[in-house]
Amino acid sequence: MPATLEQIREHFSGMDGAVTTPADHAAKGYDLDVALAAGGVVAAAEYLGGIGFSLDTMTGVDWIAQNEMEVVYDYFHPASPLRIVVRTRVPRDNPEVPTVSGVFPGANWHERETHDFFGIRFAGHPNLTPLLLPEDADYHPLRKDFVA
Amino acid sequence: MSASFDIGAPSKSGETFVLNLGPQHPAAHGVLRVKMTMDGEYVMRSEPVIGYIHRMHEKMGENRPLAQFLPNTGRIDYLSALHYNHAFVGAVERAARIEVPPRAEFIRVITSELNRISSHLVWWGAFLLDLGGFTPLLYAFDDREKILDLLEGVTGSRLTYCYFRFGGVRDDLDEGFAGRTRAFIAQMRPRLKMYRQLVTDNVILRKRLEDIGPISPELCRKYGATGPVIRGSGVPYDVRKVEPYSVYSQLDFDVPVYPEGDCMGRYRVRMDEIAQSLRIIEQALDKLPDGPTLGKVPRVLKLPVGDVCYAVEAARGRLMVRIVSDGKEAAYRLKLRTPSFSNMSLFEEASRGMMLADALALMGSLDLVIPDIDR
Amino acid sequence: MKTSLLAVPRGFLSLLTGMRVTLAQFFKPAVTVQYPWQTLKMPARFRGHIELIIDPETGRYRCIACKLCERACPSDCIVVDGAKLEGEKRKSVTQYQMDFTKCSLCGECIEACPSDAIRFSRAYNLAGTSKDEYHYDLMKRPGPGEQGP
Amino acid sequence: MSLLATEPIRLLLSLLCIVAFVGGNAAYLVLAERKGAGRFQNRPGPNEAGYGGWLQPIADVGKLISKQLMVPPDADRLLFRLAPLVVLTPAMMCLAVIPFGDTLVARNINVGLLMVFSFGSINVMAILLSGWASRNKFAIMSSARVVSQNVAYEIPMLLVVITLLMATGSMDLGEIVRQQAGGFWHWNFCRVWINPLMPVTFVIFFICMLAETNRAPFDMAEAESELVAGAFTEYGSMGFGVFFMAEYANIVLGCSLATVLFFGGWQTGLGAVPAAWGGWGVLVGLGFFMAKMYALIFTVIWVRWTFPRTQFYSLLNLSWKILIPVSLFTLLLSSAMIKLLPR
Repeated sequence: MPATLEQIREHFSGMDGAVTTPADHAAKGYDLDVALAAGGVVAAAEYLGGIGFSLDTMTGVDWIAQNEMEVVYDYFHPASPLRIVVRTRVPRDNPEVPTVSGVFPGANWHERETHDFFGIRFAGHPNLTPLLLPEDADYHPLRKDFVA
Repeated sequence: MSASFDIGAPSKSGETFVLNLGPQHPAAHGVLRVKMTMDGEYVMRSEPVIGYIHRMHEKMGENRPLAQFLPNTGRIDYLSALHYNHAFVGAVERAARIEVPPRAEFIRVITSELNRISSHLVWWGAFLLDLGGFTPLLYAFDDREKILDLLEGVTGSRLTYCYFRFGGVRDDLDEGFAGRTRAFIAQMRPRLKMYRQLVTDNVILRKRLEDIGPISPELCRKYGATGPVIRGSGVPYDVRKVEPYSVYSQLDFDVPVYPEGDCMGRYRVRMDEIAQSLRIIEQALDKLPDGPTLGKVPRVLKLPVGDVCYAVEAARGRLMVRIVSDGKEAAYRLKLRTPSFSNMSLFEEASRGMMLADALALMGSLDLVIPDIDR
Repeated sequence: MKTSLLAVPRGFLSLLTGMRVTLAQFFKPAVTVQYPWQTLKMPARFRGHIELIIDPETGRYRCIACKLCERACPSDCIVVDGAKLEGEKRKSVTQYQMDFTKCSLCGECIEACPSDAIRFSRAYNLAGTSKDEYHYDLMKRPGPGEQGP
Repeated sequence: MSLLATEPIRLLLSLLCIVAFVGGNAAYLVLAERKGAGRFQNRPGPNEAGYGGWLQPIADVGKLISKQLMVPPDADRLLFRLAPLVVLTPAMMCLAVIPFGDTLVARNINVGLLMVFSFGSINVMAILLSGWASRNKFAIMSSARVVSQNVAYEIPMLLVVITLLMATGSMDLGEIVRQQAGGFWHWNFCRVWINPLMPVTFVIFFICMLAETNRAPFDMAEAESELVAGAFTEYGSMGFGVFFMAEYANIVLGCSLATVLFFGGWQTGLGAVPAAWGGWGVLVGLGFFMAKMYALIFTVIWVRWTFPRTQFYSLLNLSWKILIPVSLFTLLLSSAMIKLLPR
């Protein structure tokens, strides 16, 4: 039996610096929004992986006005309609987030893609080379200040 | 740290060579390259190299008004364009709280399911081509042609549909569509039986697929594989059931699940899905209400600030669109979670130690569409 | 491999079934169309490149050169120009250029049009030897009077 | 006239006929295959060159000849060019001993069957050469597959032929056909009183023939979705054309042999041709021979366009685990029956 939303929320509320916001699935497409410090994403992945969640996707958002980079992890559960969003913000000049590819091997490609597009480094990633961009690409096209 | 990324299966002879499968290879069905370290016929390690046709759809989504991104959605997975239409308009409708008239929802379901069948038929033909059987491809394309004719009558296009609009669909069903579709369904069912006799029951095919390329539910979970891949591993995960969208909750259909997890399991899931889609279309045609096909949409559409997700079950699995809006006409960030990307990522681990022909059967059974991986 | 003795004849039988299926198809007529000797009729909603509609009453283009289509186009492939004719309130189109190499046939321009002045044509036999041949001047293509129903 | 009758001239003429026969068959069997594939797939097949596509083979050959024969860098130039010749010659040589009619045989030797098999084995050598000489990974994998495949399938093929030889007692192909004179129930395929498993023997022979000629579902040499074009990946122009021709020459040879061994060669199956017909009788026999042979070739095409390719290892499994035991069993059965039952 998958964990209930309350249990998950309770777990994250106990984490340091975590802000949990329940969301209406019909209006948002997910049930729980968890904002964490960058250091907490691996623990979050381990917890969610442990209760049967799977990494749906992950992506970055370039908040250039706030001078921050956001990394968003979407989790889905193969047996329940619960969707959890975990997000973390890092400074834009030195965007570094620990890798979750040790928990979800599928994150390997997602992190490489996010690194391609945003230049966010994933500390401990086994092979952070360009995935979708050419292997000699030194630009990050989804940054808001990117000029083609 | 997972060690699985750099250590392959142990070599039997101690001598290996690198085989570059692609970017132009008959089994890659597009520009996919797989760098394989081979020990004779055995694949020791395979490293997919993707991105050859990366087009940065996500950036395009950020620099144009939302409606202008619609034609892009039909070009990400060219075989099931309507599902991509659906995911994108669904996300925008969810964010802008646009009501969709029931008739439009039913039309969406009917056309999407037709699109799903046509996509599965192409997969079936191409997969058999991978396995060296040429004739099924032509039979599949014959049937698919009938679907394309039906969809062309409704949408005006044959492949890269741009038919769904925010708040509904562009046009109502054309005259005689229901009758022609019912005739097609009546025609398609005996064809499915023929497919079974020709291919599914064939001893050569069964020897090629049974117990080949097993994928466990745990592997699917680790890589986020969805669609027929996870259902062929015995997990009844289908977005249409788990997270019902549109009017799927009003329709009665089964989710085919095969616990084997081998290529045959995935094969059977897709073949059964064709039959289920026919069922859905039949019911949706019966229940099709009258009314408008396009709801009220503001002329200049601006989404409220915030983010929104919308997932649909595309032919290849869970497709999710995430839109982050800053209140302007264009999305601030548009993320496409495409099923082939995740399904492909498990190939590296699943193909380890297989023989070349079996690895290619496994690759074919994942139903990859390369632009869907590369976006 | 678990192979019972019965599996061999059973497998052989499945092969014969398959051969029966293909033999039955052997005697069926071909389903293909011999293009270009035979052609198909395009459905009413077929999306060819866009064309300007001529008003049957006035015999003139309906287009009022408002440029909404130009703005709606996701691929910037339309260029419209217009001028006010002597003694008329509305503008008339003087130039309608379209770059078909960029067009994705999405129909945004048609939906944006306030005066129902453009529609999809049914032209699909398009072939050319250079890219320039697809830069259409819609006021010349097809010529007035050649427009189908 | 006397000059024509001399043996060397006759032999030369017959060989010319065989070359023409092989060339014509190879060209037009390609068309037949494509047309047949078209019919199986509900499409017309090639039909633009000439009326109904009859000039297609000529157009194909013209295209192939006009292309440049590329030899990849670092390839073994000599072997690379030699391989196409090695693949085509044995098939032609073998046809010299096939009796198309009572007297229509280029060279009747009394160990004809042995000669067919010894020359037939050279085929695999040619594919090995082409794969090796191409210096291409796909080609080498393909030739490795082909060698093990041909070795595996030669055994059951020889075993069933031995079964047949026990019944006929002769390796002279003409003699084997003559023994099958009379009604069609005298054909070896139907002579169940010699061995009740005779039809099974034929099926094994047919499967082995498909495997030996590298035809689908056993086309490991080409395996286009796995190995691109296998051993022929680097060949273009007529180099590829000759491989193509050899494939069809081998099919013609295999089907001729099956006709001779199992379906009574030139025998009508309805009784002997009246002696009064004289020379025309030979032509009638030839007609029957061709009808049977092309029916078998049609089956070969039919099989190709019906089935997916087997895996490499299940192909070997099929041979070692099913075909060889079964053919050994038929061998034992027919020897026992020959010993025990009165003739």
